[in-house]
Amino acid sequence: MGAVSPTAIAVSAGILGGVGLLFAALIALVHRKFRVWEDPRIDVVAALLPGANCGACGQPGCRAFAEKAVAGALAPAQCTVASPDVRADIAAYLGVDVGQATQRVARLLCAGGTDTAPDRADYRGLATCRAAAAVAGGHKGCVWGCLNLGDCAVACTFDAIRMNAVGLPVVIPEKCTACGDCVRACPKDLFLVMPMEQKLLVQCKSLLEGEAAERLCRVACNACGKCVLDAAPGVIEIKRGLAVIDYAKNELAGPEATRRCPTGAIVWVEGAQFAPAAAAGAGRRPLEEVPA
Amino acid sequence: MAELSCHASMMTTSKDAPPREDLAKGLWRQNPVLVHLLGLCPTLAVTNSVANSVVMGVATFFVLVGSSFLVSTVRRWIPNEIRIASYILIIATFVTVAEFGLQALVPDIYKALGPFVALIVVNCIILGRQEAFAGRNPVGRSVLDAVGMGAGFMLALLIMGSVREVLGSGTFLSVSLFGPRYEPWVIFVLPPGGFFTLAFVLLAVAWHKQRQTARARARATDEAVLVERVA
Amino acid sequence: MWRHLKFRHGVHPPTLKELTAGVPIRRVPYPDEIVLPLRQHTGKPARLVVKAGDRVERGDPVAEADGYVSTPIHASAAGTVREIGLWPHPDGSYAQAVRITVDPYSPQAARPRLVPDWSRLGPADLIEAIRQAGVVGLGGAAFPTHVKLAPPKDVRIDTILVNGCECEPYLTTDHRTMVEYPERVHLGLRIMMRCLGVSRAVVGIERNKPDALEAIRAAVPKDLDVSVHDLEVKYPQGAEKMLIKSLLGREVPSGKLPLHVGVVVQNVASAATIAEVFDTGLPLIERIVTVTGRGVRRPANLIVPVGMKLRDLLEACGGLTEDAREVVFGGPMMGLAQAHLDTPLVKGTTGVVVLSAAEVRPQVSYPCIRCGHCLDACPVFLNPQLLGQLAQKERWDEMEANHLADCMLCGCCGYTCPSNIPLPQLFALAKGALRQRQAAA
Amino acid sequence: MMSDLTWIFVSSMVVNNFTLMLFLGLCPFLGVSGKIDTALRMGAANTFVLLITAMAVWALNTFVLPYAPYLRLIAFIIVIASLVQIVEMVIKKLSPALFRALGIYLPLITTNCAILALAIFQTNRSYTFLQGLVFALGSGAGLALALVLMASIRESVELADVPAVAKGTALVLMIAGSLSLAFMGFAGLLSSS
Amino acid sequence: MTDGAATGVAAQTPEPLPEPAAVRPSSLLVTLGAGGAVAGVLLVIAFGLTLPRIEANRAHALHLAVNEVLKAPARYDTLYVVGGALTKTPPPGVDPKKLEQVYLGFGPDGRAVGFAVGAAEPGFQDTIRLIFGYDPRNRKLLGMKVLESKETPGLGDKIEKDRAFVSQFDGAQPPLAGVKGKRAKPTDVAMITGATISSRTVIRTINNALGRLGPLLEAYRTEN
Amino acid sequence: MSAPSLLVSASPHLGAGDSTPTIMWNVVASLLPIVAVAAWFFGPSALLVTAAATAAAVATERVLGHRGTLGDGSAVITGLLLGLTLPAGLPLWMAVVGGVFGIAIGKLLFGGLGQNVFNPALLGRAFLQASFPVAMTTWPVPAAAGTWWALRGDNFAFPFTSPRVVDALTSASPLGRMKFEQQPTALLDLVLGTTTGSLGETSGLLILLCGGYLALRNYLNWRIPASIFATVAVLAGGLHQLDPRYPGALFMLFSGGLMLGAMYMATDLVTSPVTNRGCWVFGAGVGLLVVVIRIWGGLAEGVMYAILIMNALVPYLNRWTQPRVFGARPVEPAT
Ligand SMILES: Cc1cc2nc3c(=O)[nH]c(=O)nc-3n(C[C@H](O)[C@H](O)[C@H](O)COP(=O)(O)O)c2cc1C
Ligand SMILES: Cc1cc2nc3c(=O)[nH]c(=O)nc-3n(C[C@H](O)[C@H](O)[C@H](O)COP(=O)(O)O)c2cc1C
Ligand SMILES: Cc1cc2nc3c(=O)[nH]c(=O)nc-3n(C[C@H](O)[C@H](O)[C@H](O)COP(=O)(O)O)c2cc1C
Ligand SMILES: Cc1cc2nc3c(=O)[nH]c(=O)nc-3n(C[C@H](O)[C@H](O)[C@H](O)CO)c2cc1C
Ligand code: SF4
Ligand code: SF4
Ligand code: SF4
Ligand code: SF4
Ligand code: FES
Repeated sequence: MGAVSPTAIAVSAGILGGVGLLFAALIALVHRKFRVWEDPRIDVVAALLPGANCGACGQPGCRAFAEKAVAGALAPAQCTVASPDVRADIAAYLGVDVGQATQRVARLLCAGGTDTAPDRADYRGLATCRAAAAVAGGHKGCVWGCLNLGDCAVACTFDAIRMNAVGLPVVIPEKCTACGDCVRACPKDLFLVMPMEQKLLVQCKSLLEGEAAERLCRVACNACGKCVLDAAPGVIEIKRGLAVIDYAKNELAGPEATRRCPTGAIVWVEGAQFAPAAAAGAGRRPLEEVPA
Repeated sequence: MAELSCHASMMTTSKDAPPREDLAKGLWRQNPVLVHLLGLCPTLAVTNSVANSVVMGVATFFVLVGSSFLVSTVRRWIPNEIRIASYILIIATFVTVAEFGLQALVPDIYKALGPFVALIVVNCIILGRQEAFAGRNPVGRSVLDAVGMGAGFMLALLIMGSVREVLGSGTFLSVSLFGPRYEPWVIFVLPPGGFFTLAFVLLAVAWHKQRQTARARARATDEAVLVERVA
Repeated sequence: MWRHLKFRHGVHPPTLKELTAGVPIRRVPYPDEIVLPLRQHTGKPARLVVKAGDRVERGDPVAEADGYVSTPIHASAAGTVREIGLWPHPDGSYAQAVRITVDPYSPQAARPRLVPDWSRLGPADLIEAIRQAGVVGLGGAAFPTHVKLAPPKDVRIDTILVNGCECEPYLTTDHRTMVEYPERVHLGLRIMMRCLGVSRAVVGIERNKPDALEAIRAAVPKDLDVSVHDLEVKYPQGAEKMLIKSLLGREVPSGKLPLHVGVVVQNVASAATIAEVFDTGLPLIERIVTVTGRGVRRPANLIVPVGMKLRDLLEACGGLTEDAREVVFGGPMMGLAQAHLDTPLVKGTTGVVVLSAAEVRPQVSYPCIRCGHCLDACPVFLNPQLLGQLAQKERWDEMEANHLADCMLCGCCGYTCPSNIPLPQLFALAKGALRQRQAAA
Repeated sequence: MMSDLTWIFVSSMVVNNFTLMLFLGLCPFLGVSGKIDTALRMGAANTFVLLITAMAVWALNTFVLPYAPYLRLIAFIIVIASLVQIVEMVIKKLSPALFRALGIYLPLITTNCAILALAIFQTNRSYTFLQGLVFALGSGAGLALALVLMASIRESVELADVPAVAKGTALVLMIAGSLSLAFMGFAGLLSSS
Repeated sequence: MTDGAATGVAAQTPEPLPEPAAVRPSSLLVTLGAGGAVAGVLLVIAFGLTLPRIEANRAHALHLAVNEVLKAPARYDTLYVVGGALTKTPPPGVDPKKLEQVYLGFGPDGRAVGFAVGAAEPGFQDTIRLIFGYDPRNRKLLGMKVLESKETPGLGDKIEKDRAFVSQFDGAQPPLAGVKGKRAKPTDVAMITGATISSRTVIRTINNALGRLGPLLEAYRTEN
Repeated sequence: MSAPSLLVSASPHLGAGDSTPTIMWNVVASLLPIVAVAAWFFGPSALLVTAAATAAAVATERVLGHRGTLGDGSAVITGLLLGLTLPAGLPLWMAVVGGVFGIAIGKLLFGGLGQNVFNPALLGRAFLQASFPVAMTTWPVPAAAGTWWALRGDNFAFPFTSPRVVDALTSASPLGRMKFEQQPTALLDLVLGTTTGSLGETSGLLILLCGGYLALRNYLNWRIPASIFATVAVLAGGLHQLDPRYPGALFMLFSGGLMLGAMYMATDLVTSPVTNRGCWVFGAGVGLLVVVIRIWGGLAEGVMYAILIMNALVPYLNRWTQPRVFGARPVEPAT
């Protein structure tokens, strides 16, 4: 054996050619039987999407969004998480309009920072709002209010929440994608995802009224009803110790309703809700020191 | 033919990227080993000396470039269904050629590489490049891409091989570096050392990336300060 | 002796009962105000039947049962309804409550018999009377007693267990009840046996209460099949499942109730209360409470009107000491810490323990070192170590798969953990999260 | 000479464990070792394919390759790939349950270097049919062992607070290195007199 | 809660993509078959081109090894072990490569100097393959060379690299015995500290091979 | 009555005695006598080597670990135990390498105390053994002739250089002598510790005592050493019966690192099972592997590898030996 004899060439070409034929036949068979076709554009769109699977678009995940987008059931702009460039890319790729989506943002229904709403007890234990809330309702005097421990900031996938110096979570509207993580995270149910144009806001959930409410928090809604009088009729109503805004009449709402509020519980918000203090950072407020 | 496990369909450059980018991306930014963790078996197995690493790198480079060239040349005639089977045929041919070549040229190193020359056939990087690039792009770009990826693979092998040989034997290409008093860290030429070395290299890469994102984040904080001023 | 059975695992915390074990029960003076939350029992809160300004006598209903698993609530002192509104609740929230200004200088005379005489009543009427008297379990969970006494038709109850373990450290409510009112315990037991049509009863008492054992043994009526057993001093001997295991050797299947193994468990104080209700004709408006701990000046066992505020009660015991740090409703192992001294005592409050700064669990935790002590402590054989790690990563589903549902939050694991990891707290959170998710689904 | 089947088995399973000592089959080792359950199935499927390979390779070595030695590599890869494909189809047809348990891993295994390496080792060492089978069984058991160990460790490490830089492959490689270090204890097993 | 995101379904719907038609099997067959044939041709050519070099390399390596363990003989013959005896000519119909081979070396004067015998046994990590020279007349070893081993660098690989160890086999008298420390007798081989197993494997391999082949070698000598 | 700010915390409101640092520092204390005896036998070299390993471990924990984790004492244990598994004559720089590797890779990379899979001290030692096999198997003879003060090897070798041969007496360890030369060592020497070996494997009796103290205080799970001892005794005894060339049970138990390994290293809470049944299996596995490696393996000693291999199995054992939940019936066949 050895040299390149014609027989060797023939043998080798024959074997490999034969194997090739066998293979091709096999594959042809398999393909005939189990062929599933899927629009390849779905993969492309899914790859372009941010992949956060956050659900802000109302779909169970990015791929589901891609399927609907390719089918034309959703407009690219409805992925609020994707940057405008990406939305434009998707639109261009599919040959459709970018479409429109109202910008929505998470709002906090409490303004009780550590400066305005005092604690009633020392809480020790797991330094999370959820844990504190489960132990005797937490340390906060107002049991409806923010516990200032920052579960929401930790939960936020988009780094859109910073805790400010008085322990209140500040939502940065530019980063908030309305995914609802904070809504699910807050044990006191203080977040509401709402359109940016709803600017009138009662930043309080305390059901107590009058002095009882104010004793627990300086910025509580004491249900005095002044805002009801100042606002356009029907926009605000007092229910169970709180001023409640009817957002169906949002176009009638204006900043004048906030003018006479004795505590500042009702506000007119443009942009972010509270002042962020970078110094406070994005983490939790430390409760337990690491053992020395 | 079965779909392949390799997740190599990432690592593509967009259609209008400059040719330089086709070539350069494989070297570092999309390094097949350090970033995409492909072809780890040879990366760990044959890198206990620089010479082995280099020879293995060259062999892989040869197969990669050769099959990319061929695949992108004939891609128009290959039906989609037998794409992978054909690629494997092409790759296996090149590998066998490489095997014969090494056996003829550097028999000692061929022996040291053991089965891993033959195993180039199943190296995910190669099939991955055919799937992701050569099967879809013209010859020129495919070859550039293959050269880049091959060089990236060689670079990774060289890094691994250098670390392991220098620490494990105190030599570089069998030239003693630190004199006879150096105590070699034998573990680095042993199997555990292979895992540890790659882990350290990946740690270094991850650390580098983390630093970069930290810097990016610092920039983002400025944004937040801006928001504060608005509020 | 009889079969020697016991439950495995559990812990041995110091019992600390000497502060009040020898102190006879006495009555506290009436406070100026009584606050009766409408949610005092397991089940649906009661429905209000009074309004602000109404006058109520002692024993008058202020709220009626709202549904089957619910009980009425009665005024525990004569006075005027001052307000109905939100008031701090022992669970830490604010809840609807009836505030009653107690008549000053009133003799607090009761209305004549509101509950009928028991001896002529059949089981169904007895159960209804117990329900109307607002009786709930006094062992802690405040489960409406009439529900327990009327098991579904398809289960057969063969034994009543009377739970006299009082395994929580510090508390001596049940202990003093057994020592001072053994006949009432037996009378209550007799009534419950009639309700259930059961002929056998077993009383289980931990061995560290010899006087109670003796008193209860001595008072066993001749005509009843009641046996009294001493049990190992170990926490949580008093937990239903453990008690049933210790006394009868039966294991309540996971996820099932005692009645599935033919048993009803009642606390001794619950038994005594049933007797008292029928004796005096007054519904459940007062209970015996141990006020104890190194943080209170004069520890005592007291008869307290339900709805008395913590502040008033502590004042009646000489007030807090300087180093008082934490006030707990119930025992220190499972009790609820109170953030407010305004919270009222409710029917299920077995005791008030005031811990001094030196006693409270240190509040630094270390990483879990996988010592396995928690596994050795858990009386239901869970793996708290794993559960704890899962909880910290919020992996609720895996916790569920690891039998979180069987955890009774007894606290043994947290007590024994050298790294001081708040395991029961984590588990309570996980249970909450799972419940929330289930509700959402 | 090396006819001792026990030694072949022990050597291929632990002493020269494919994954931990020879760096073969790292793709599944890194990719499918997240959960014990999948690791076990992957291990079983792998062993299965190794056994088939050993038989096929023995047949090739005996009947085909003596006449065309230059086709060794191509023959191996093509025969293995098509055999696996056929087995996959057969299983799918005959036992959908088995297919769900193991079948989905089969395509992954085709392009895994442990399989081809087995073929090459078996050829280089001129194993007999029986030796080949034992070798395949040992290597398969070794791969499964490594996979299951790695999977159970990863499941527990998933609950640990691993520093961010080390998360992912770096940590897995460190664990693999540690396992490999521990397996050095098996060195020389059964080979000393 | 408001649900703002639901505004605006895409103004246009993307063109649906048509499902591509199935391929004809014939094109598959042609492509793969032809490709296979071409690959086969290529391989044979490459094989043919490199084979001479590869065989030369192999022969050279063998030559070096035999030369080393037989102390540079003038020439050597290849003998085959067939049916319990050595023969110069393999029986017809048997692939000679499958037979066990030994090499008989001759000095410049044409007298046989000894046999070179290859053998292998499992060592510390993996099989150790070696070749040794043996002079049956004087019952002495002529030399030993390790051909292949994966022993620990720095420890076990001293069986290849440590001259002091390797040189002991020149003139050693089998059956060999491994000793710790200094060798005292010609049958002794001083083992390498820290690599006892590897050293012992070398010794055992030689002893076993001679136990098996020794009589054959001697018989061949006496016959010829 | 003025309301002080009350504490609210979750139940239980009481805690049982010993905290994690207490346990750790107790282990440290119980190791000190063993270090002292090592120093008695091996002179200043023993102290130097343990100190170097401990300092390296502690420094690594300090630099790379979270703030404040030094106080829990676990790094000190790792360092001390690593030191006790090294030969007295080892260059200090190698001991430092072991300490750094053990803590950095063996512990902190996994997230620090409590989260590691492999015993950090042993991982450090295994790293050293694989890196510097010769230095790691050069055993000085204890209490050899000469002054107590003499170093037992080139402890002060310059970093990254090989140790010079110092004229301290070295010899094979009892296990090596048994395995490779079939020479047994007197049992009394083994029990008292007057044999060669690493620092902490010399006096079985003392280790038994110190470990026993920890077991009594429930700082370690006694089931692990019990199971190891039983398995080794039964297997070794049985093999010895079959073939008297194999060493007997007592030799097996008291030679090499078995005592230290069984008492202090297999029992590391973090890297051993949490379930009691798991501990029995774990111990049996260690015992089995020790005997297999010592008798059929290529190495004279296998305790370190046995423990490391079983460490790798611990997550699986924990799963597998999960106790039956109270009230859970064994799965019944579906009806
Ligand atoms: C949803 C629910 C239903 C119950 N149903 C019954 C019942 O039908 N009969 C009964 O005897 N006990 C019933 N129980 C009471 C329990 O057996 C137990 O006595 C009660 O939860 C208080 O127990 P604890 O103090 O140990 O927590 C029920 C409990 C719950 C939570
Ligand atoms: C951990 C734990 C410990 C308990 N300890 C006692 C106890 O010591 N005494 C007691 O009467 N009930 C105790 N219970 C409550 C009993 O399980 C059970 O609910 C009670 O005895 C039922 O009686 P009741 O409905 O009359 O309260 C405990 C419950 C748990 C979960
Ligand atoms: C990492 C490591 C690698 C080793 N490599 C070898 C080796 O290649 N060959 C060998 O015979 N012994 C090797 N050994 C040591 C042996 O297992 C055994 O301890 C030694 O042969 C005993 O020799 P001694 O009695 O001279 O110390 C190694 C040990 C370790 C820890
Ligand atoms: C009984 C006991 C034994 C220990 N044994 C070791 C050991 O062998 N190796 C070690 O590094 N740490 C040991 N430690 C310390 C500690 O558990 C170890 O550093 C952890 O593995 C680090 O996460 C031990 C601790 C205790 C309480
Ligand atoms: S989750 Fe956020 S908003 Fe809710 S209580 Fe905690 S800090 Fe406040
Ligand atoms: S009173 Fe209102 S604003 Fe203040 S803390 Fe409570 S909920 Fe927040
Ligand atoms: S709290 Fe739950 S897990 Fe902990 S010991 Fe009690 S039952 Fe077990
Ligand atoms: S008792 Fe604490 S430290 Fe020990 S295993 Fe349980 S959780 Fe971990
Ligand atoms: S299995 Fe080895 S490279 Fe993929």
